[in-house]
Amino acid sequence: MFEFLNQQEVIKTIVTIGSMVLFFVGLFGLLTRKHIIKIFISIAIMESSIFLLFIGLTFNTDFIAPILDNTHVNVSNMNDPVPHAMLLTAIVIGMAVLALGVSFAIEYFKLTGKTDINEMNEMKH
Amino acid sequence: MIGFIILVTFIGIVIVAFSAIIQKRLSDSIILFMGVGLGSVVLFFIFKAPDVALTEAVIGAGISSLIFLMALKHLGESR
Amino acid sequence: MNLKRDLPTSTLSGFALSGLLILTLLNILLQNMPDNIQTAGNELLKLNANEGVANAVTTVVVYFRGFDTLGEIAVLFIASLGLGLMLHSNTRCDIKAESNFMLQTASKLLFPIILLFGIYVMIYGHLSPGGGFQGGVIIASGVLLLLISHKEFEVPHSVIVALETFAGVSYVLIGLIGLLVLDTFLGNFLPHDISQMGMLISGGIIPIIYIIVGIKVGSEMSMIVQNLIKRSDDV
Amino acid sequence: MSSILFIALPLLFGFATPILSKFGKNGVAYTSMLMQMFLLYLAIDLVSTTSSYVEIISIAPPLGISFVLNSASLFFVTIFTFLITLFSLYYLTHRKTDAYENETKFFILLNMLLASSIGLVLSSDIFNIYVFFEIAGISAYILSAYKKTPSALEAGLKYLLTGAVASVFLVFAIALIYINVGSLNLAVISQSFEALPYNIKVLISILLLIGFGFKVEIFPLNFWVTDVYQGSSALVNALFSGIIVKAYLFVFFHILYLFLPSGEFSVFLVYLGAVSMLVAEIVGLKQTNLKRLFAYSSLGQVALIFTAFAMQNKEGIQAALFIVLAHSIAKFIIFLALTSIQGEHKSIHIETLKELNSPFLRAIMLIAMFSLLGIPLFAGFVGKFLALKSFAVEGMFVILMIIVISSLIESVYYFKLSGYMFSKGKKREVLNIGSTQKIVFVLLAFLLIFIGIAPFMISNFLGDSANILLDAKSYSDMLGGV
Repeated sequence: MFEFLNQQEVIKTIVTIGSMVLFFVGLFGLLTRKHIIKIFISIAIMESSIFLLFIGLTFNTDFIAPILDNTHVNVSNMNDPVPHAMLLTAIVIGMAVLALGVSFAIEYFKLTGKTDINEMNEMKH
Repeated sequence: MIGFIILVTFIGIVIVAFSAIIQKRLSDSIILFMGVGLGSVVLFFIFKAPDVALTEAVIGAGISSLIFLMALKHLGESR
Repeated sequence: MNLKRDLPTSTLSGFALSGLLILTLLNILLQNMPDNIQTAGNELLKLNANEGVANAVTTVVVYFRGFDTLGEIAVLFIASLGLGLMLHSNTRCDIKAESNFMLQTASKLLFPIILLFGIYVMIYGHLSPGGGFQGGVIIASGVLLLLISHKEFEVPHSVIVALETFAGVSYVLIGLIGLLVLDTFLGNFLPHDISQMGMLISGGIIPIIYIIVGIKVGSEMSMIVQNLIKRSDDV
Repeated sequence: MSSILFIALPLLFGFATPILSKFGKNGVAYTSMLMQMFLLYLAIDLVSTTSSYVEIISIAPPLGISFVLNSASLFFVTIFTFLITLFSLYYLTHRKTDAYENETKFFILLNMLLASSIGLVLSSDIFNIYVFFEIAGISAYILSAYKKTPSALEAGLKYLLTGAVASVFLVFAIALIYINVGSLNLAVISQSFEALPYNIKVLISILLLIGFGFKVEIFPLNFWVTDVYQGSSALVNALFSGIIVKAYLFVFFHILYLFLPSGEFSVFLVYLGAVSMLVAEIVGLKQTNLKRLFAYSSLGQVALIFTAFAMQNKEGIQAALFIVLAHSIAKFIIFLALTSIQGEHKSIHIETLKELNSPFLRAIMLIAMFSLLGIPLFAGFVGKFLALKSFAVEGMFVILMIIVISSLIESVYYFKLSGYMFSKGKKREVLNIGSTQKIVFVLLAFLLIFIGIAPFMISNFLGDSANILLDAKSYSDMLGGV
């Protein structure tokens, strides 16, 4: 019933608005939350919003996935594979940095019992 | 049909993400964060990017949630 | 949950500021929506034919932009090294909950299937969606299942380190061989003609590199998972 | 010999460390030291012969990834290999007193840091720069949290948080660039960046500024720097201020010159740099902890380099390259000397410099401080003098005033410190410094004086590096931009 939603332009606007709102939800969480793990969750949300924006704006609704086989050999109606390749790397890098951050937070909690980012001032005393 | 699914999924992801951040208990935040991961897997699949959908499913929704759950295990249920 | 009571005014003002920023950013992005331009990806798609690989994304990930994947492997290698340094626990294991019998038998049944699926995704990376990264992490999630269900299960450290080193060193060596043979780092020096597009042995070094990537990612992710689970509680 | 070895060899040695550790207890240390020396020989051999050439990876530009080695990037590659070789030399004797417990990990991180900072400098593909941005970042986070003490862990945590946010903004910028330009190759982007609509250009530039701003330690985004310097050990601080900051500085301005050759935002950046230098020096005045004090002085000097680079003309860039060289060497001397003095654990108060009982170390630190101050006959003076001259020539007298005032503020606390060097107060026990450490210090100090006395030796090399950096057109022709 919502036929007009299927046009390329409308989809691109939905994607832009949606991922930008998600980006600012993550930024809002980053600025206001105090618990260290929630800050990491906000950064992960910001990252996934950028990835959604990137793929959302570079895909074409009536193109197919860039995988050739004996039936789909015509390359002209295939989506651009380079954003997919970039995202493969970016998702894994984002996860690796978060895993490292979580291990720092665990060790810091074991030694000082603090998870609140504002209380972390070992340097002052 | 695609446009409608994209619209609904995006609204769902934004609501789940905002509630994941606002949550008091850490375990609720992590579970809602898994919802965001799931939503982005669905979206990547609709965007005709199967490789990215599989990666996001395995890493974004899978291992990232495990990492945060392990953090929850070691840090305990804080404020 | 009463929004007004729980959110202090600073977060509300943060909220308003973000709203303002969203509107300015949105109208910049929405006005300048480029119509589909000729991107590097379209040319790479055409070039993909003479590499003889069915999954164009794999060709781009492993061959055309192969150095990013090498860098990506280095990031994962350093992350697992950092996690090992931080969370290395010398106590045997610390899962208090006694895992019941059902979990143990179920995981014994499930692990081979997950392992097989992971290896399939890894080996068929250049034919169907999937590949080294995804296959490796699927294997690591299988290892995770065993770690949770069997308290005394430990990932064999020396085997994992041997696999990791073998994979890392052979990746760079393949690159250097490409440098010697074809005068471009990571050059595709094995035969990769178009006729075997759909076959398993197609695409020259591309499937080989993706399997090496899978081995490395699988071993590193299992080390990360084990360090996260086995971190001792009693400090 | 192709320039890809600069990146492939450290990665190979990083991946192969379990094999290398089979060759005896310190097999890893000596093999990676030998590799770094080989790279240094390679860099010096290239210095005399290089005319900029393109090193391609698996497919020719403008589609695939390619590395461009010209005199500008070679200058940085030589500095990085030289400093890391001396760092390993210093560490080999330092570890007898205070070894890092599992030392193979330390050398893996060192090799990865070398590979990624060289990769940042050489790469001509914006997503490849993001990958090296992450590798350098992640090895720096672990190096700063290596000692696992509460303050080291807090430093690592803060460094990681700011780094993760910076990389989100950088990926945002790269996504927008690919959506609007359709290519990742710097040459192709620089050709069609001018044609983009104005507000998209502004948006991408702001995102790049925020993304790199965290790492380039610019005023609003450098709140985390002093905590990280104070938390992590002095040995690692030498790497931070000597190598990592310089790699990020070069990449940011290399991209800026390619994207905006007409220098639209250079006036804004110049004022940003000058303000951040002033703020860094003012806050640095009342510091009592030595590591924190030198962190603020690093912030000030990096801001001066930022301002000189942002001038976007030949004299400005030449001055910036001189200051980069002088500051890296001087900060290496100071932080390595701090490691010898305090043995790394407790953060030391300024007054402890009075009881420093090693005339050799006092002389070396004095030379480094004079060079940082910009006293004639030292390398620092050449850089500062050229920078001030380029501001005056451009008629930016407000900037000139700000820089002069902040340098005066900086000289207040440096004169106080060098005063401690001459004081006759009671001395602690004699500090013994290994013979190879002495060689490292003497070599660095000699370089400072040599460049100070005879800057003309390298000034034309730096001059044409500045021209090559500014010349966006020849860069894209060389890469065969579409």
